[in-house]
Amino acid sequence: MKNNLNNSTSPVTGRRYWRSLDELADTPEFKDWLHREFPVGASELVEDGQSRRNFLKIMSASFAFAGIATLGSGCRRPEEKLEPFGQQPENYTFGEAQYFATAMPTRTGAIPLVVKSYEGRPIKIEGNALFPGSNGGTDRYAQASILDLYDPDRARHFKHDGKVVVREEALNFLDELSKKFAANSGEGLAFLSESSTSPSRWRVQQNIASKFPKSQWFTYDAIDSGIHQRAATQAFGQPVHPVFHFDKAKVILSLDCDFLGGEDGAHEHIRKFAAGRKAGQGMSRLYAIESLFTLTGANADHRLRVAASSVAQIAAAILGAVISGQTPGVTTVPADLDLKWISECANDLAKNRGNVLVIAGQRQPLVVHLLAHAINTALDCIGNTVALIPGTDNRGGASGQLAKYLDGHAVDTLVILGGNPVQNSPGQMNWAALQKKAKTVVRLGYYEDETAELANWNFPAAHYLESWGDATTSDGTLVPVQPLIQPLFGGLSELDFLWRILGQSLGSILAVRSTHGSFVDGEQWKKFLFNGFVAGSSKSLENVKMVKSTSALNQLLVEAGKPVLSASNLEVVFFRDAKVDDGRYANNGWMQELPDPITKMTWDNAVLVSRKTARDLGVANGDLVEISLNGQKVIGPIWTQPGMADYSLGLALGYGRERAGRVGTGVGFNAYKIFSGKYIETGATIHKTGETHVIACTQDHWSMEGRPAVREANLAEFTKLPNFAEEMHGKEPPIVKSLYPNPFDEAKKTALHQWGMAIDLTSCVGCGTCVVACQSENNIPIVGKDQVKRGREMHWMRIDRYYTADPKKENPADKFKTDEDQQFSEWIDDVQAVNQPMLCQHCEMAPCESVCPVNATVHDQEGLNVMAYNRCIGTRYCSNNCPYKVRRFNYLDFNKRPLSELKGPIYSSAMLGHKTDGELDILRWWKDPNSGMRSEDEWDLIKLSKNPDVTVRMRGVMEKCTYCTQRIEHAKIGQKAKAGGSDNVRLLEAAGTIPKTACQQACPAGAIVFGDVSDPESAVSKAKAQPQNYGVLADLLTKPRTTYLARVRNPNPLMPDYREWPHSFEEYEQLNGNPFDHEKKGNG
Amino acid sequence: MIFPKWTNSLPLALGVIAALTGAAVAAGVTIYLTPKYTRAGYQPVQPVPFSHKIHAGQLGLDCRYCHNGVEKSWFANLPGASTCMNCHNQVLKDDPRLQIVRDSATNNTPIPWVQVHKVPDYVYFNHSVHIRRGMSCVECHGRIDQMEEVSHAKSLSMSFCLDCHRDPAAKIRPTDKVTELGWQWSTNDEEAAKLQEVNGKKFVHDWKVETLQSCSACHR
Amino acid sequence: MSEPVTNLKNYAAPAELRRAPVVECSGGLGVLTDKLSEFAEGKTPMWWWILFLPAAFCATVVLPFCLFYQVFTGVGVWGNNHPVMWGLDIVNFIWWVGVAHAGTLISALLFLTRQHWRTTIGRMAEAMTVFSVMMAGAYPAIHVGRAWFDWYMFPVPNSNGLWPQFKSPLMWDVFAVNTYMTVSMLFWFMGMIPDFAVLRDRATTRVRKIIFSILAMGWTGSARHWHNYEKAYVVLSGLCTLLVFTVSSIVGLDFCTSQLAGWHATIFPLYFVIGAVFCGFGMMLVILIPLRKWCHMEEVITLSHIDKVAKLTLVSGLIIAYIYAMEFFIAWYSGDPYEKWVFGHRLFGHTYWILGWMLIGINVCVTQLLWFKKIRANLAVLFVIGILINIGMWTERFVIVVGSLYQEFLPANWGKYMPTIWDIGLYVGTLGTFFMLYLLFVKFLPMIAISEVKGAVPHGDPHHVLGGATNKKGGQP
Amino acid sequence: MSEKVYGIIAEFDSPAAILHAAEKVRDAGYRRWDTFTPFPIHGMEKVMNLGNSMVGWVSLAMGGGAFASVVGLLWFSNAFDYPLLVGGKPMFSVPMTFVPSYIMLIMGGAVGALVGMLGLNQLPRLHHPLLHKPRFILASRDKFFLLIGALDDKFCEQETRQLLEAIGGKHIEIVEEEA
Repeated sequence: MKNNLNNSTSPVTGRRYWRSLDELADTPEFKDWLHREFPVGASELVEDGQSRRNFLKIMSASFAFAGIATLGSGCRRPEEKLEPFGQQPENYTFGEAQYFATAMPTRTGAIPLVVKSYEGRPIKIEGNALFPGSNGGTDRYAQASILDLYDPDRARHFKHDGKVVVREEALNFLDELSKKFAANSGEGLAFLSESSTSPSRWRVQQNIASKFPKSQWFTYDAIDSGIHQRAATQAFGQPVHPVFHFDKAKVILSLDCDFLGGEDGAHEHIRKFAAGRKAGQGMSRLYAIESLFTLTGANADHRLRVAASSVAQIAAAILGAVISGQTPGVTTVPADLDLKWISECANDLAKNRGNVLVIAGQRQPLVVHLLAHAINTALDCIGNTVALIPGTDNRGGASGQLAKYLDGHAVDTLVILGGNPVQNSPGQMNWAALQKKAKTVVRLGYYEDETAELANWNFPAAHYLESWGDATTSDGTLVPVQPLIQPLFGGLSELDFLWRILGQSLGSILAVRSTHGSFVDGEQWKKFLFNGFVAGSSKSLENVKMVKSTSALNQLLVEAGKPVLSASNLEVVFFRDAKVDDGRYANNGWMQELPDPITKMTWDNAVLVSRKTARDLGVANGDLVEISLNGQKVIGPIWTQPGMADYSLGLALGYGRERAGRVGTGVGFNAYKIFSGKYIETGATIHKTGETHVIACTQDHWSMEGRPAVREANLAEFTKLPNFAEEMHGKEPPIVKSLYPNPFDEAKKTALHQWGMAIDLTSCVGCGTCVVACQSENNIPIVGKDQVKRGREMHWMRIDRYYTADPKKENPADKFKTDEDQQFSEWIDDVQAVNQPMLCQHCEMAPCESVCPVNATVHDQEGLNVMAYNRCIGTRYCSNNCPYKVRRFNYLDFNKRPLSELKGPIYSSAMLGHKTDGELDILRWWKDPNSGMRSEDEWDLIKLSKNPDVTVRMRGVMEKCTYCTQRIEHAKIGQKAKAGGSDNVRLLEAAGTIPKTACQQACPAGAIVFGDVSDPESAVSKAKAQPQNYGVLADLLTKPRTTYLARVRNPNPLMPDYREWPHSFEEYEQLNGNPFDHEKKGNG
Repeated sequence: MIFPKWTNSLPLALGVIAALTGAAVAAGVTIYLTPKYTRAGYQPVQPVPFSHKIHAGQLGLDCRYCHNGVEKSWFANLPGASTCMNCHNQVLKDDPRLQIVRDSATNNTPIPWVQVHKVPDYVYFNHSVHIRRGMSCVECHGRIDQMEEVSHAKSLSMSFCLDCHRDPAAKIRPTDKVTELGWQWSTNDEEAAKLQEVNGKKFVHDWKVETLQSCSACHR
Repeated sequence: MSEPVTNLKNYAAPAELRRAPVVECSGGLGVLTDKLSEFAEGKTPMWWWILFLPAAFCATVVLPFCLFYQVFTGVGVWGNNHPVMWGLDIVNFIWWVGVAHAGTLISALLFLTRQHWRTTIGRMAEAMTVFSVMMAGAYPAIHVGRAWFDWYMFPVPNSNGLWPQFKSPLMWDVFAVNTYMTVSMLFWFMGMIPDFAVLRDRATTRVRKIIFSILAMGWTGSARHWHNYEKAYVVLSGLCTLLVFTVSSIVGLDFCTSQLAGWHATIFPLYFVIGAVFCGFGMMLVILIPLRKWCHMEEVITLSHIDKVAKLTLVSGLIIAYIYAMEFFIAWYSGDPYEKWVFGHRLFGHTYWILGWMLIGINVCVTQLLWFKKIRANLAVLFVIGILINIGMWTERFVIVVGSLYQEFLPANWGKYMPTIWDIGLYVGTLGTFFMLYLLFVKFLPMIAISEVKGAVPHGDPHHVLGGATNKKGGQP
Repeated sequence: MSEKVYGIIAEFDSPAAILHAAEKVRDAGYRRWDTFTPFPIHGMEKVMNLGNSMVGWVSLAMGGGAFASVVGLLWFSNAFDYPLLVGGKPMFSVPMTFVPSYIMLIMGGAVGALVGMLGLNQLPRLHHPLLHKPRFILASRDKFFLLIGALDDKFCEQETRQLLEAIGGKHIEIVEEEA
């Protein structure tokens, strides 16, 4: 039977965002992936035409489809159009991913990237593995930044005084601006930009300076990472930028420096740190002195928790000890401090002369940095562990000066490039008021945010994946920024914008090329874009000497002072949030939902305090308190953080946005209100408001309860008992001979590969990049705060963080208290933290499989525990029976919930009266069971962000880590297609054909190794062959394919806080007895 | 006398009727609600009366001339109008039936072909690997080269896929014969069958062809 | 009939040896028949309406609404979470299955053991079984994420070439629950056939006549029919008795075949069977005591019946107590740290510790009251105990399901579970449906096995004087 | 509509009475006769020497059949037609097979018992000559009836009637049925 309906009318193309790809937008391929976005399969019966039609209706949200099945075609599929190119483009194959090298600019550098794109649609961000020294690792922000590209709330329009204007009109305004100020040589023209490492922008800046001599240029960063360079420049008397080589250092001392977490370029630090810290002899040792409990502290061998404001004194004491070997006097350091700790630490540094790296945190004042350089110099590490490269020139004044300037001068036009000063400039500055002083404010911004609200002209900015540009990485290498897609909303890149103001019409690509015209000719240019960097463009300076005198240091030291903290004189530490950065990712759902690496908090920031502080102030978790600091006030919830320094408050910046968007608005509290520009301040006071706030935390229980999930040893014991991990069972595994042979053993013989994974807990620092990478690769939905609170987060991969402590300090009664009571137990004062990435273990004897009634989860012959979403009916039995609880259940249609309602409880929105796009949900559902509660403008963009290789799951379906089966299949299919009529079908590590999982690829530490365990030469086989290899809960005889390399710590026996075994082992021993004398141990 | 005598035969009758209806329903479902019926035979009217019979059959164009992406991608792409014009700028250059094609080529406006073959969206079928490993187009699409207008020949249901995945030897053929839809080992069917069996086994063994039946083969 | 009665005096056995008669039947079989079918024919009393209307409301409004909303929105409307993937849905499932059990036990097992006293309460027990299995059966069907795909769990040939996975205990459940529902219905229905005939013959209106004629299927009481009938009844009782022990065992297997500490125990099948029976007897008390009063069945359902039910409750309660002790002992004795943790926290842990004590307090301690004859004779107290036992057993199921899930192997996963209004709404809905159906049964169907009772009284015994026997041996066999 | 004699029916007052009556009728050598009682009378089956009921066998047959077919189904679906690797467990084994097949054995047996009973009793049969006898409604109450069928070789209206009277039957009537 035929359907003769409207089969020749060519379809109307709906709202199009694919400017560059108009024709592509009509290709069958394009539509095909549109359909593939939300596969009907997971939602409806396979052959049921009815549901397919409904499904297609959704998919055609942005494309009016010509054919809709009618009664005529009964239970058939509806008519779908395949619309090929008019003119077939050259060397373009639909369906094959394309990869482009680009880079993500950061404050003091850039992250070289390779971006995967389907049909002109960027899908996944990877690190550029070709980049010198890189392992292809990235950081959280880079992984999540792709979601911003498809953020429905990004600025879509050019606006003048709040009214939308057409693009041309806006651009004309820029031309007039240009003419006007060319006339008066820039009188009253001021620019405010964020710092950048782009040579092209620097060139434009200079051009502007020459074209508008009287114009002013100011730079500011809410989070100031420039201090490393400024300090080095002062210390060494010339503009230099320090590059820290943690891999070369034997002993590392962090002076309140969270180089693994909050510092710029953390992913590089992690890479190098991990490289220098492979379990075994010669692994480096890390001392951390800090007030907050940071990732760095969590990975330290020795951690000293002190107020951030007293770090300067301690640094000085250590410097003294290192130079003259004198033990520091009581006078110089805070009273309650263990002097032995300092002196022994200093000795250790001195012993390792030349291989030492002392680094000061960016939140610490200049003096600490200078002291750090002094110690490095004293132990002649400059040029070895600390390389110095030419610093970028001083690029414009700071925003503080702009404030003065705005006061003093008549600023006619203020051009704000990016940033968001209204939100994130110091509260005392009251920028909102200052900004009004300028007659006209022109803003180039990615969002219509707080600043945009107060600007006269708003220009939508282009995402870095939409723009041409360049940047220099922190080690000085030149990298290109090339677009993968035309700006979805016609936004302008910073360069476009500035060139326009310069009155030049040439596009930013030419702008970039002309910058490097000197050395980048046609071929080089191609190579430049292909590789994504210019090899050898980083050069470090030789024999630079410290010029700052010790007397000068002492002077500064005195200025720093020695504050004495108490409940009435608290210290506030402002830090860069691990998720929203300075607030720029506040509207990024992945980031909001990513558990904080340490607190495991989502969708919130809090006032971090130590147990003692909380007790003295009489506050508990969730209590809303008002913090007063030099006249400013802010209200936030308390969170007791184990291992915090007493009388020190940790405040994450970047939350409490008022105009962030559907996701970010109103999440957390805005710490900028009491921020004055100094990241460490004393003199704060707190009082309870009496109200409380609910905090959604993904891991409520802190202690490991002596269970051997994470197994640790110190280097000494590890060398004595290399296979200690194997001995540490939860219980003696029963010695049983199976009644029946395992059919999988038969299947193994014929299978081409056997997939497995090994995770090195010594390397893993717990940064959480893998979690975001996994979310991005596997279309994992965002569930929202309320759902996280209910324990329904969907992350296939999570990072378990346990606090361990001296069992003697632990009160057995605490074990029976609620998780809420943990904050009051004393053992949390001094804790060690351990991290464990937890994902599907792909057990060979998977408990989940045998209980599934419908064969929805079974094993494939290559050892994958596969999950067929479209077969799953959602009994949830598999998850109950999974000892690792790594299976995630779609309790609701998370893919169809509107972003704006993620924060609130579902019941408000899902109630039957709820409307979407002015229509009752229940009606929408009746017409189309696949309709969600998402408005079209959300659909249009969110569809684009999905990875076409992975089915999007509907409500009522179980899902879990698949070892990125789509990548495995892609590799296998590629190899087989290549093999054709031959038997060369096996993927080999030697041939480099083994696929990488998303988490493995993203991990900056290279802690995750994935591959073919049936190939003895593969890295994963070698890793699993190491003595410290163990399987979590292997005593349940699940035969996990994912195993862990036990963590090895390297403490210094001379230190006062030295213990023979890590706390986790002590806790284990207390519960299960010493694993190494088998007589005593019960045989369960 | 509420119940006359005939009512005694009522239960039996009802039982029989129930049984028959049940059987009928079962049969109806299997016949009319399974892909065998809902998919196979689907033949929409195309905007351009393109005849595979003429092009692939009589003229003997290779499938890959138009569907040139099929060996590289999971998707067997449709040719752009420009591809058609390669010949049709000489052949039938003024034929009114080709107006749409000419317009498409000149104005670069797409031709709205109606899609015939489509597996559900959570099924990740890959053309390239099947084609390049000796699985002929004909196995799933039927004798396209004999169709005036393309129609859906096979059911393309999961069990349809499984048949082949369980026993590839029955279908596999030399890689250079993949696009010769009519090809078989011998003109004599009987002999062809025998040869297929022998060589099929041989290929499966020599090329290490896997019989993938677990979810991961098709579902991601 | 007065004559034989006087005879009885002469031939009566001494009082201490005399068995309490199954029912008080002074008026002869006819009167007995009148009494037994009185309620089903008489006019509907007020109390019936007072109970029926709210029940009907729950069944027809609350239940459908909760169901619709859950299917429309997703399982997320319930409190279930990660790690507690099963919550009230499964708790109630087990609870309902449990309630079902006493019915079959009384009607089948006691029949086989020739306990004549069962005849009067057997029918009510069976009805209880049938309706509660319906409720139980509903839960597994709707607790899944995609209820419209439940058919995947049945071996239906399909174009995907896929089959259910029969290694899963859930599949066994599907079989078990469906079988239980079907068989107990058959049993119930077959038992009613002769009584339908009674109602048919007594029917005054044409409509009743027609309805009951159809239900009775032309039953005449022919000896040949009785012959086959009795045989069939024995067979069915035998099979039902097997079911009593099978179904709950299988529900127990759902848990003990899994890895989880607190579930992974070989005692579970027995545990669940006894628990079920115990809970069922509790429900029996709750239903019998008021009904016998309101339906004026004091002579039919005598105190001795109640007393016997109470005794059985006590016995099963004692076994439960033993199993509790055993669970804790094994947890300690196994030395398995996870087991130790779970059971330690059953009583001393956070959030749910109160439930742990509740089930010991009720299921173990309160049950001991039944040792005392005074208590067993005090209907009010028994009624309360019955209700308590149901609460206690519900608590037990909660502790088993949630108490084992919320703190399992990796502390990082630990969480809490709190039911939402939708969980509770569904439970209330099923309760309402159960009672609605039960009240309808009581009102319109023979709630007491009329012919069985008649066969069990002396008047029905051909070898008994009251049965018209003229031989002077007389007395009971 | 023509009517023909179906048999003669007599009424008795007690179980004992009907039992004796039955013995007498048997001794008189009648074959096609039956008793109708509100409840099964102990010893009646001996008197009428009905032997063992077939219901048990029907039940057993259906139960066994169900058991076997479920075992077959499990083997076919999980081990033969589409064997999948599940938790390292064998495709087909006793533990996985026993429970479902055992349960279905019960199901089959139960259905068998009911079907067998109905079948052997030729129920449902809504129309029965006796059911139209006004007094017969007492058969489900407290009266006991004995019917001697007209098809019996020894059947002879007078003699039979006398016999019934002799053994104490009351309200002796002829039962007709539609031809």
